[in-house]
Amino acid sequence: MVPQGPTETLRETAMQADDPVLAPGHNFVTITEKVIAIPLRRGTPLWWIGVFAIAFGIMNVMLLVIAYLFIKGVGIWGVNIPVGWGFAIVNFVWWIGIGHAGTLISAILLLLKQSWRNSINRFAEAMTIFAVMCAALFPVLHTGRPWLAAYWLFPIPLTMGVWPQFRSPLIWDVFAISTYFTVSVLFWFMGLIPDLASMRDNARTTLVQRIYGMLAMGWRGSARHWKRYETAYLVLAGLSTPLVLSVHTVVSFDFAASLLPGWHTTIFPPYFVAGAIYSGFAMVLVLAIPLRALYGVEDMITMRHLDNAAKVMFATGLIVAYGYFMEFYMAHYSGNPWEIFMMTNRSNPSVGPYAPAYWALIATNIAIPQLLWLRRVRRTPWMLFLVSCVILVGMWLERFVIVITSLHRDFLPSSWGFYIPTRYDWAVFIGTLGLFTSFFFLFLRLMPMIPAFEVKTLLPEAKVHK
Amino acid sequence: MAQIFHRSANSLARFSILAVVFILVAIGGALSELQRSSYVTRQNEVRVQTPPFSHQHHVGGLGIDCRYCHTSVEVTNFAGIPPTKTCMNCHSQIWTNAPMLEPVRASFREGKSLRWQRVHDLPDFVYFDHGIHVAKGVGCNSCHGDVDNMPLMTQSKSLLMEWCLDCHRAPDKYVRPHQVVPERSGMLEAQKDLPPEHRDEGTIERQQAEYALFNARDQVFNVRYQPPSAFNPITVKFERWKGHEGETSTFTDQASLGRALIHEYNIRGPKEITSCNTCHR
Amino acid sequence: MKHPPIWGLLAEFDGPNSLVHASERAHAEGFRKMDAYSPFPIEELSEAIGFHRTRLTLIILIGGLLGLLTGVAMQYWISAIDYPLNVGGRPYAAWVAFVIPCFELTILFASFSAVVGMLALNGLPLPYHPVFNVPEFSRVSRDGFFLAIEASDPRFDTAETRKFLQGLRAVGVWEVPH
Amino acid sequence: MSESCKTELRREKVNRLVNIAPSRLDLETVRQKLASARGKHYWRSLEELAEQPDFQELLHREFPRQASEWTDEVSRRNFLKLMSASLAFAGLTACTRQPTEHIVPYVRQPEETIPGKPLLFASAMPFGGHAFPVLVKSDMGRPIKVEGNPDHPAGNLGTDLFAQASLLDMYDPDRSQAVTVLGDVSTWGKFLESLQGPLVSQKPLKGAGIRFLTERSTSPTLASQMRAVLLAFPEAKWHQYEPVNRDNSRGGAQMAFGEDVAAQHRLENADIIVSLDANFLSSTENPQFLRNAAEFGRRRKADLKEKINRLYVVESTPTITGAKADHRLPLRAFEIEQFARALMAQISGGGGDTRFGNFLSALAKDLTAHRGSSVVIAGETQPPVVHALAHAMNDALGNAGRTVVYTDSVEVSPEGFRGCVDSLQDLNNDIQAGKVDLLMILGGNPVFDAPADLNFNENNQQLMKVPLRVHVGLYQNETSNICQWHVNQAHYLESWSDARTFDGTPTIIQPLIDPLYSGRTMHEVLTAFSNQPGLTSYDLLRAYWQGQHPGDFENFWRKSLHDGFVPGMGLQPRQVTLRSRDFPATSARSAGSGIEIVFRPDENIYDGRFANNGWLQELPKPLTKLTWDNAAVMGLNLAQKLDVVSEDLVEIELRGRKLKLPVWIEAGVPDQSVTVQLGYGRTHAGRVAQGAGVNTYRLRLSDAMQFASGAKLGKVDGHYQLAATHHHHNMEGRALVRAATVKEFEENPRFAHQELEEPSPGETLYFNYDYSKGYQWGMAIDTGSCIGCNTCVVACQAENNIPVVGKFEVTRGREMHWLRVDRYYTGTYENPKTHFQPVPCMQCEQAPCEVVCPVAATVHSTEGLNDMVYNRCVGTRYCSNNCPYKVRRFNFFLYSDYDTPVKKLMNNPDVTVRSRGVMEKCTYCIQRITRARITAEKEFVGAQHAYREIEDGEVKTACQQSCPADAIVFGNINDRNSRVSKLKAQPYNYSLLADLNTRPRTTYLAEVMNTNDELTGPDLMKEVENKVVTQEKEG
Repeated sequence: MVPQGPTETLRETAMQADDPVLAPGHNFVTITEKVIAIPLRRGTPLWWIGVFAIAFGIMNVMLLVIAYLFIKGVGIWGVNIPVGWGFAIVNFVWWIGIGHAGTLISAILLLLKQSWRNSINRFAEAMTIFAVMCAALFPVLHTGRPWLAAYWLFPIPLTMGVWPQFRSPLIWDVFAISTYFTVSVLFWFMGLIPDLASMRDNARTTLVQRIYGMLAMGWRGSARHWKRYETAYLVLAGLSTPLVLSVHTVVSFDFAASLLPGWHTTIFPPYFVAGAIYSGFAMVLVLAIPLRALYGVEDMITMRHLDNAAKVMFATGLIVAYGYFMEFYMAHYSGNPWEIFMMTNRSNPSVGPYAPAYWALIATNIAIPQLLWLRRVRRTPWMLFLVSCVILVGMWLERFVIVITSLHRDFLPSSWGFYIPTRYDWAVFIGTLGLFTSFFFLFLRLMPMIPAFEVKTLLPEAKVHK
Repeated sequence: MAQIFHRSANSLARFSILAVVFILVAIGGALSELQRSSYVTRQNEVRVQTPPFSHQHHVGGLGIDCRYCHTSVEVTNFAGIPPTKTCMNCHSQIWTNAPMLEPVRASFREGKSLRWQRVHDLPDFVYFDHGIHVAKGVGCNSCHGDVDNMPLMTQSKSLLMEWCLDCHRAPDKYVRPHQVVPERSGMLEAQKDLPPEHRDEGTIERQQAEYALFNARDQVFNVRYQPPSAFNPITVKFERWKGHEGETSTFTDQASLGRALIHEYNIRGPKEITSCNTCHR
Repeated sequence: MKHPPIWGLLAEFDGPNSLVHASERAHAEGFRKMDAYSPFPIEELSEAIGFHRTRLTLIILIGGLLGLLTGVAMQYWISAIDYPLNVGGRPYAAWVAFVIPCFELTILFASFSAVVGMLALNGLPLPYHPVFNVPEFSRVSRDGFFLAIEASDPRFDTAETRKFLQGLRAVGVWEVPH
Repeated sequence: MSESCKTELRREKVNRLVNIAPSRLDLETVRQKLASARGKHYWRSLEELAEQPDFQELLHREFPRQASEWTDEVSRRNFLKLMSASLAFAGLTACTRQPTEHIVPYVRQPEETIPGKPLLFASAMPFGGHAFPVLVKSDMGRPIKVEGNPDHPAGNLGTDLFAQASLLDMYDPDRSQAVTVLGDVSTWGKFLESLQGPLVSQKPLKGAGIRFLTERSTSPTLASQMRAVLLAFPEAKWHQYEPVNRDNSRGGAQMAFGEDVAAQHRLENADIIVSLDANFLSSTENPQFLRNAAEFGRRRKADLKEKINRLYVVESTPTITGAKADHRLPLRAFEIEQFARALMAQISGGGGDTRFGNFLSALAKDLTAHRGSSVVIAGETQPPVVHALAHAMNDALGNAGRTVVYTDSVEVSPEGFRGCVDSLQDLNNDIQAGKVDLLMILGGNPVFDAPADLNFNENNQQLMKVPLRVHVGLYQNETSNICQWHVNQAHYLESWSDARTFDGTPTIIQPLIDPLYSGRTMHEVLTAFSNQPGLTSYDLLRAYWQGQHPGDFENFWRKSLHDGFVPGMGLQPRQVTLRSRDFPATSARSAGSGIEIVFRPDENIYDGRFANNGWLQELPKPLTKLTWDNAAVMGLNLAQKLDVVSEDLVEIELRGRKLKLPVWIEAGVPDQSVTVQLGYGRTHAGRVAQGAGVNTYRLRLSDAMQFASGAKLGKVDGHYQLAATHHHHNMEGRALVRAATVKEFEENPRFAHQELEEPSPGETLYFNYDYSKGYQWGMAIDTGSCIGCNTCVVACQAENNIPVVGKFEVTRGREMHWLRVDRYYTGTYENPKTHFQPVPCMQCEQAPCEVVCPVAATVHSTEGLNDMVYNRCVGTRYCSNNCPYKVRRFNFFLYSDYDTPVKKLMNNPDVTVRSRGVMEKCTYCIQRITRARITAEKEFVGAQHAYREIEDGEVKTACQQSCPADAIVFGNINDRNSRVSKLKAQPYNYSLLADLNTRPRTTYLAEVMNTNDELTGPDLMKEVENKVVTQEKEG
């Protein structure tokens, strides 16, 4: 998987872009030292403790709310008839979307031999795993009785002799999400093994050595091992590429497979996937930009990375914009009264109470990101950071608009209603942000966040001359 | 730094992996067993009853018909638990001062109901109707077991949904005729073949009398009913099977008898009676 | 056969080039029970020590097919054979719907067999390995490039082989105890 | 887990029902034991009593825990939930382990009771004095459902919503449960003693100091008892007061014929029906409601077997009668008298009156063209003169004897006829004069609902000076609050009594259960005055009727009980002669000036007597769709003038009396007029009634009981949230309800099918299931006959154990009704045509809900039913999202009441009580279908014992059985001859949202109206624009 002639690619890239993917002046030693220094050598920085404390606190508030939810039932949320799905599903889709970047970066960019992936894939994958964990929380919570949903959704031979109903998109979800989570974890852990070995070899105390030693499983960099390792890694990438595309496709089926105007839409699968990558890259940037500064790894996560990530993000953003346009266009082109009303109700403030949300979505997801045309925005970290944050908000709004506005006014005006989120809705949503941050920070503190061995392959001296 | 781990670590590592796999499988198996275990289903669990009423004595010993006490079993969903009056019908005459029966007499005196522990208790969201099962030829002991051998009543079947489905998917495996045409049994045949001097006419008469009595009963309530076999052929006269009204035929295996009775009793197909609303409302 | 006194010899080289070079030479010498170690994957290296192809891909293929089969069989049996239910007028065997779980199971099984297969073929986990006895070997995960020749190799002879390795401009050569 | 099993899903199973049976005996023993104790001791002795387990049950029933359905603090049962949750996490699988239950059989089983086999008893609900004949379903000695008695000569098909809901009243744990003196618990015995003193001292005075205040009554036995009492105490007086009464029609008859006669209308003979503010299709106004609904409904069916009648309604506030009108004219109440006079004039040859546009002339013309086949009905809201005019018109049109017949009045009057208000005024005068020593208030709640200017309440010094004040009633209420003694009355389902239907047929009221709270009947209370102590109402009743039927009494008695009426005693039509044709105008005070306030009994809680009934409180009112509150209902113009929108607060000032009310804007309300419902704002009532609505009696004056002019309205600060279940007025251009005029219908019988693209039958991507065999259930709902009276909704709630969720949950859109009646408007906002559409589960053959359920909790049965398996449901709510009809309901909290034992007795044992987190919906009353099938399969017919099929009409869904207008038909659509399949074959039968190809089993019959060509009827194609969107603004 080593990029064909890294030096060539480096030179090309040097021509097309002023920043290399790896700042000059590095050698095998410095790379390893720099990477392992973060968990092993340096102490725990104050800002780390501060952020973690806050995030952990928020997470615990959420746990309390969840306990209350299990005691009382989902009635504590704003959900009702007709709006049977509220924040729980909105957040679920949002998190799953974010969870797409990691695997995408490690898998697809790997297959496309994009050398710039090498230094960002590790924490992107970690982010994926934690995002999927947050996402997976919601389907469980949103029944209010997880002790049933926990096992009736899986094909287990229970005494009632009744099985899951495989025509339901929710069952597809169960399979897609659990598969995606498992594969992401495998992918992530496999990528870690060589670096865990170097953690083992460079740890100072026996205990730490032992811990990382166990995780490294006695990796010793044998040529035979590398060969098989590379094969497995490549195949895994090949497998997760269709997988990562399938996951959000399946999620979009939750809506597309229903008959609700605003849900029953053929464009959903591609445009959900695009949206997922959109928000995923936004999250990668939101994490990468402060981290590279705080940990001083600008030389490994360079402008090149930010620029490329921004470009990918922007491209997918344009696909999403196209998706919005098509929804609008098809509604009117089809002449279907349900569809037309749905779009009107979404977008016309004098008709639909949720129209502001729709226009906020257009602003945050389409208008503001247009700034990314400007090279200057793409290459000014704080600007890029802000735009990415805006996009994350926008993608959340998209899911809100899709779920709520389609549901609250469907076929019979007699049964129309409203959805007003309660404080418990918010608590759980914000709580997952806390959960995500806590887990991610633990990862930063304990694991090498940059794959040293892959970065090394970018060095000229890593190349064998015949 | 040299070695971190001792040689043994290698085998230890491998073993631990196997161990984890094994434990997971074991837990799975255990849970699967647990949900079907008699602890959960309360199968064969002896309930203490005051007074300790013995079906063995009343049904097995005295041969009292189920319907003497469970009066509404043919009429409604609930088989009916006899009022104290029913007990007193006999026990005002016999065992009139047996200490064991004091609770019954007390109940009758003071008009205070007896409190029985419920043995066969389906979940509250399951709607079972005794009447229709009896009408369709499901024998008492098909579900309640050999009550004539139960000093204290116990639940002899799991009563799990999968158990119900087993019959609802193939009722022909269990249904039995209400009335059988009295006939001489295989054993009597054997007697017939003996040379006259060895023949015991007394036995034959006695047995014939017994069988006549035995066969005259409604087989659904006959706790000693045996499914048909080569030694125990069963003859049935059909009344309601379209096109076979009035026919009589003899069966030597449950399969064919069951299939015939499905028509005789007009039992709906498996898809119909495994529809959810058959039991859940 | 008799148990050799040491496990083998470990030689360090100054970079990918020399390691690959040395490995090729050693292989040409006829050494077979040998292995090369590097901090990052080097394609040429496995070729150099004569390790060309792995059965891993086959294992993954089998795993994937197994997953697919599981998906098809499970869903068909459950929905069409064990408890066929009329769901919204859809067929019992609703293939269109079954595709997705089948796909997911294929991926899942394949990925598992990829990782597990890789570890198994590599004989991992193996926390204890003789080469770790050489203190310098700890650099293998940083910047160390090593070549090891095992004593169990028929052409192995402690003195000869050491000379041979030094002849390859090894930075250092160590005896590796068991 | 067993705990969770207990709470997860529970149904009152037969065995558990059985163990209630003996506790009746306990009640007796308790009564005896408690007879000695009083006051504080009462409680201690209770403690001492609580040893035997049955008594726990009893104790709860007597003093229920604070457990209203919507209490919001974490209660015991929720902790059980938590426990079960944690256990579940511990890895225990399905909760199959059953807790030990006990079976408590009878000691001596009553003859007729077979556990699990419900019995039907004929009885009647007394309401406003009149009897509403009912059949009551009793399971193991527990009344669990009220149905109509179709055999009754009064000619009704179903019931009304009050009869349906009366069941909940009987089980209401808030009912008064003991005789009390000054708030202390006392006993019946002590009460009788306390009466002795006064009676002895009154004897020589001939009872000059005794006053009885009762409600209107038609009970022959009570009448004879009163006669006896008044014989014993000639100077005693008997007053009657009901806030909502029939005085105006009786007064009208007096005015027209000079005698106290009652008019009975024969709508089946009427081609033209004119309503002068008469809401004759509602039991809140007309005791003939059930018969009217039946006959009206029959004449509105589009099969044209009978000519469709034409209904003109002139009304002062929108009613369901107005909703069914072919031509409707909104007028302010005081204008209707002028309209009546003008109409009278035109009929008798006059003319040229243009005040009411061509409506008047066209109507007059139509009437004169239908002499003898038309009828004019005046409403209770209108003064006697309007009724007199109506009689005069019917006389002029020769309708008398054809579409309207006259009989003696059914109501029992003390001396001649005296209006309620006058009667109460007389009483008040005597009180003021200090003439009253013993005031017996038998039923009713005058302190709450008497005219405000009478000041009949605690502020009334003289009233509070009356030495002995006694109140007898179902509840401790405002009135009992000002009386020393309160005697807890027995509910009609607990008592022996009798009453007469509007047509005079006497009906025996028999008890279904021993009084839960040892209540007493009026008959028993009166025994204290006629020296026949200790006589039970049963004895009294038999004694009276023995007097009537000296012959073969036992047979007569048994037959009357069994049939639910005394045959051949209906009142015979009699000749009456009109005294004059022009009547003095009523002096409508300051008529016209200012804004008019119209007082109407509430559609749900009537005059306030049902205020503690959760089913009725939560019922969406037919037109406003409001629940749990009353409001100042006004039209859009007035609202704009006042610059208010719905849910703003206005202050109404009427002759110096002020009242703050929330506004509700409604289509079709006459301009300059505000309607307020009575009965809300109870101060001394149960937990349900607390805080519901505003007491509008405070504006109601003795000289303006029905409407009052000259009110001033002003906006005041503040916002009051009202819980409406249906915010939208129009259909957003979607052909949901379909209507046409007779002409249009005859031109194009398939008019109901034009607007949309219907998929061809059997159109599908897959294959089609074979529904051609066996029973295939289906339903047809006739929107022409449906009068939107809501009875079906309550019936469904009673039949299917549907919980009440409370106002807050309703505002959040979480009401649980399985069946709702949608209401849409066409035409103009000022005077729209109203359409009703009952919407149960459509039982789609290609149900969208089923496909998306991940656990197969809702799947299709072989008989085409969309089964819902509660115990399988995990609660994803996906099915509801995907249901285009939004008929699924979700238990967002634990709505079902597991804590109040007495409520458990009421549950239908055939229907699972749903727990929290479970989706539920209409099942076509699967429990009834199953019962019918089992019965049929156990019976054989013919010589060869062929199997019996379920006959058409053998299974009736709860809504169908309760419908007074026969608008719902259910049956087997595979049976070509069943009513339902015949109806579905009609060209005007259409399915809702057919274009979605869900293939609903529930279909609708379009409404056909009989409009007058000379008048522009409502434009059925034009929709009103949606005006009131308050809640949507908040969205």
